[in-house]
Amino acid sequence: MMGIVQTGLHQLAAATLWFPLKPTAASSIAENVDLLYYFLTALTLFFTALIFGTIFVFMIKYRRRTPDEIPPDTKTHMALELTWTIIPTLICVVIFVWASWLYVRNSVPPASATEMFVVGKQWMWHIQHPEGVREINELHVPVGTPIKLTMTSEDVIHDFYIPVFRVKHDVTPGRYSSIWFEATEKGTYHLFCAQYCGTDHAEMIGWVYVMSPQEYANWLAMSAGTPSMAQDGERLFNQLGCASCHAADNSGRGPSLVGIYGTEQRMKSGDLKLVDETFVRQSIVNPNSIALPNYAPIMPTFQGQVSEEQVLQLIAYVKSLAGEERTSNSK
Amino acid sequence: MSGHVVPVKTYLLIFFALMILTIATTGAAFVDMGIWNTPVALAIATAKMILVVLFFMHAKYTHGLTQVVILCGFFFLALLVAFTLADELTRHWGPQPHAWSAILLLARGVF
Amino acid sequence: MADSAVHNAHAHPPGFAHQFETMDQQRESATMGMWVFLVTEILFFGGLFGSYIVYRALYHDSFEIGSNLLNIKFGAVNTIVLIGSSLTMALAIHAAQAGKKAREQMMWLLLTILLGAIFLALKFTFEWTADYHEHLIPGFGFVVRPEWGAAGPHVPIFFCFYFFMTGLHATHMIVGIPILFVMTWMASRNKFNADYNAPLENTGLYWHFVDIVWIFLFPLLYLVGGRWGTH
Amino acid sequence: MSTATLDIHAHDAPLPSGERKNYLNVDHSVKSWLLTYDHKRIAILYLISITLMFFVGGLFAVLMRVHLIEPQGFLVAPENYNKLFTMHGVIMVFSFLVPSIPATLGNFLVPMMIGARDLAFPKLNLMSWYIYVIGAAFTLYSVISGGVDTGWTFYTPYSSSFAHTQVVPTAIGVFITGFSSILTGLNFIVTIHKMRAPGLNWFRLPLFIWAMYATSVIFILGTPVIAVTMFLLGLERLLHIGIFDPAIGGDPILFQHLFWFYSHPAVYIMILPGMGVMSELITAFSRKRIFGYTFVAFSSLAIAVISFLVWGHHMFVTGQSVYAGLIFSVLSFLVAIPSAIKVFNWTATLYKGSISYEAPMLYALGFIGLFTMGGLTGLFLASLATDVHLNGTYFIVAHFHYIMVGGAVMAYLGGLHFWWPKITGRLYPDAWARFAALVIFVGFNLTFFPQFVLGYLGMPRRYAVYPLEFQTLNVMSSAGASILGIGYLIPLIYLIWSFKYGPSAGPNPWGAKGLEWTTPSPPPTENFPTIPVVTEQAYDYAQTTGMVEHG
Repeated sequence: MMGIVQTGLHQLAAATLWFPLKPTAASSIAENVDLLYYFLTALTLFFTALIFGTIFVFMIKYRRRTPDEIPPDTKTHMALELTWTIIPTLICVVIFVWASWLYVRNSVPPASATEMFVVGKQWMWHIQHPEGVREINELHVPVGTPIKLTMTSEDVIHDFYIPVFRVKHDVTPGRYSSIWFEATEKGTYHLFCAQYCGTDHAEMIGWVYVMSPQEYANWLAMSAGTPSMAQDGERLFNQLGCASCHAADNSGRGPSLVGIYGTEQRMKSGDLKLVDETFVRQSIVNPNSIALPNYAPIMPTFQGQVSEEQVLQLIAYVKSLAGEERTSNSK
Repeated sequence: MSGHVVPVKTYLLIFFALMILTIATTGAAFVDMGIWNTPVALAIATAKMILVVLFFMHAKYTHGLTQVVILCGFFFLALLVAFTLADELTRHWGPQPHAWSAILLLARGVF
Repeated sequence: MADSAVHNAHAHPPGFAHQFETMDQQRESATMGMWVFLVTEILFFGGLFGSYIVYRALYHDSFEIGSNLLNIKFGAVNTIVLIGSSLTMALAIHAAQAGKKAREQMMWLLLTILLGAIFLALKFTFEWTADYHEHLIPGFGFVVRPEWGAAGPHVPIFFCFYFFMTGLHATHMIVGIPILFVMTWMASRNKFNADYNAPLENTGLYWHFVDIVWIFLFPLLYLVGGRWGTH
Repeated sequence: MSTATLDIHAHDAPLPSGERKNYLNVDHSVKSWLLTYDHKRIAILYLISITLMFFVGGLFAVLMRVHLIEPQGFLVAPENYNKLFTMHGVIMVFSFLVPSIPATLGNFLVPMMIGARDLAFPKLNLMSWYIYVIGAAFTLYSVISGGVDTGWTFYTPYSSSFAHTQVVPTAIGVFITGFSSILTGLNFIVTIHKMRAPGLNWFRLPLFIWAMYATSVIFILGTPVIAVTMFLLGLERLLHIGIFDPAIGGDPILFQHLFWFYSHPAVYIMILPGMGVMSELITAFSRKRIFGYTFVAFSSLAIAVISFLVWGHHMFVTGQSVYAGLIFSVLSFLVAIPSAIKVFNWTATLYKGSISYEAPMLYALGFIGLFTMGGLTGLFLASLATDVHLNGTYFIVAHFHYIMVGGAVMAYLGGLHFWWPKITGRLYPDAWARFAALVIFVGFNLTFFPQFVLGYLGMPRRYAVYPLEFQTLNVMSSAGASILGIGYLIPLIYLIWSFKYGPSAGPNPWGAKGLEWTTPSPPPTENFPTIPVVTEQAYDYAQTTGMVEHG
């Protein structure tokens, strides 16, 4: 591991002789974002040159020749005013449509994306793979596979930023946010916290290792025997005593959790609520806020007893219960 | 010179109107009108405000500029609230929202 | 100003400031200045109203529980008291504008002060004290009651807004009362008449504004809880 | 031009020394300064205090740039670096940029340009300065007592629950300073509405007045919201009641909404007055009427209104709703258009003019170029797709410094040089002034252009240490900052010198139009012996009859 870091550092040191003008584009969306960026750069250069150039020409051509020179009056030219109102408006519309289309397209992860989990806390990143492997300030991903990161924070607002993938999103306490990417270039890349989060904000950085699928499989195999996230979650589920109420056969004091993930559940108030990550998290840290029609509000809160990572493991377990249910239903 | 002098009778009338509206809004709080409770309460409050602004504060008798200033204040307050809610209430939407569910959500959320 | 004697072209009525050309200009400027100030006040309270609306949208049930815990009687009585003080304020200005004697202006002003003081006394000595004993003040031993159920954890947010908003409103009244005393003193010195009453008029605008804030606070805090279930 | 007559009245009798009486020499006592209601003297008081704050904030910037020469950090521990950028931001934004042009040049010029003896509320004006001083004192107190490290944006829950620094005094400082802005804005709005000289209708007003009016509108409507936000932040921090703390159900993003509802329009508070100064400088030094007066005038108001609708573009990656993001994005593009209109009109004003290159004009031309760049790079950040990559990086830092330093500070210096002879009655050495303008332009670009590249490469802002590959660009930026720092010191020296030793300026050294140039320099306390009557449009250089000859 240290070897890779050192090689990376050497490469970087070599690069500092001068400086690059563009970051590596290493994800499926990077080139598209860059294209818009170049368009905007060209636009900026064009108008800056236009304004500077015009001013320069006027400065020389119309310099004051005698101290008491009074130039003739120029009348306001309506057509000209309208031209330079309408043309920028049209340009802005084009950029807006382009940028928004790209943004909406880039922000929807493909259904097939592999889900990984990120917890930010002052001042490190905890990452867990679905297979259960955990990393700190490092993220190993296979090339060519869409990856969706589900992220939350233990404390303040952080921001998960991988420049070469052109992805970034705030990581906010109390809620889940997500980004997705599909790496296209193998290599070692920076991972930054981009939202100021306190003393060691600048140290909240790490490396993303993009590997070939084979290398990634090997890397996962190095930690073979690690329980998967769902297994971690199951262990916690038993340890914390959840299983005594949420029995799989619905015999406990609480509802069975088998098959509920991804469904809509009716609340006491009559509303339907989607059982998603936020819902499960909410029912663990603040069970009182979820009132079900046929169950007494007797569940204690687990806030402070489970870390955000453990909550994510429990979510993975609840998700896996839904998966089993679906497969058994289809049989 | 010193502007319009409003007769005392007008002030008393407005005061009684305000009293009646206060009693009405307090009473309305004990009647279940479904989602209409908050709109009714706010409508009565707005009516009271308009009476105070127009007569007690003499906005009815000042010239247009002052009225523009007042409306400006409320307009920008509306902007602050509307745009903040535009985020807060649509934040949990998926990528394809249904326009109608959005309006329902807004109505249920606010009232 | 040292040089105000410069514009000795016009005779100086009392209260006339050197930077103006006419008394009308001065009067209009003063009124407009006050209105512009009130616009900033609208936005000042507006930030709180906006946040209130957001949290009410998020925690609808908690806000209903919180609202029902407030004493509607005090709220209603205070509304009447405050609107009454607006009336007396308007009558004080009327007395000046109609050229009535200083004694009448002072009487209405003192009545306004009295009603304002009653409002504050009710608010602080009865309502807030009761809230304290019932452990309803966030940051000072707030207790979430089990009977609130699912909505319980967010009831403190309602009370935060209750105390912020009524506290800020009360602060405005506490600022207003000394100003009213100054006006009373000025009235006693025969400062105000049909031609010159801008300070009085502006004080009135401020006082009515404070009244309007309460006109909205009363329903938003006391009335939106759905009281029918509690009786 | 006005038909103001400058006949000397009896009260203008010269002082015993033989000098003409003016607002500066009428009374030299400290008390006469601290208790003055004269808008011109209050402008000087503001000028001194904001210059002080500028150099305090600038010192922090210098320390930051020195620190960033080395990737591991050269100077201070990370927690102190965090305090440096926070204090730099807080002081520069709230104590310098917001009051800079309005409270100094605006205070001095608004009554003079509209032919009034003073602002409508001189006592409020003095009060606003005292409030400013108290606010600045709180801010400086928080520096001395250990500093604050939340960033000038005070994002919750870091600022409310996690930071261990002087958040509350700083928040109080911002809260109080806000009220001084409100009073200034209120005063300007009423003055511009009610105290214009006879004949001076809205479309004869100098564009600086339009800009001041638009700025005042933002002061009035935006500042109360930042005040109440700071109030909530302070209470949250002291009592831990959970308005912004997600652990208790609060919403940290709501803080950002409230914060940016003011702080985005505040950016226009800083640049609109600069735009107003530009219109004055360009016309005076090309002796032309402004091209497209109504377009330039209304674009100021358009900016003021639209600026309240775009704050969400600071929050594209915070987890704000995608739909709100789309709305804010399209509105952000909308605000670019009035700015573009202004730039095109200024450029067109030069066409067939009679252009001379005294120092203020060099600042003005520098402004147009830098503002164009700053404005266009804003499009990168209004575009959702590119903002995702650039948000929170040095690209943002570069963009807003192009607007704030390249724009607002250049305009402020240009305006200060332009009206300095009016304010002090003295001329400064123009060669030095041109040299300083050049040094500042070069230093500025060298400092901030590399930061665009750094941002695109992905270097996040607010980093006390950074990866090695960013060093070259950081060193360039630091080198530029040292030039820029020197550039700012030069005017400080020769302006102070000229105040004492500069040659007498005369009422109108530039041959400029505008009521302020019809009075002697420095003006008498009451500005105009008789209130002028205005019969002509602004900047009417071509009509020779409008030229007022001064003896």
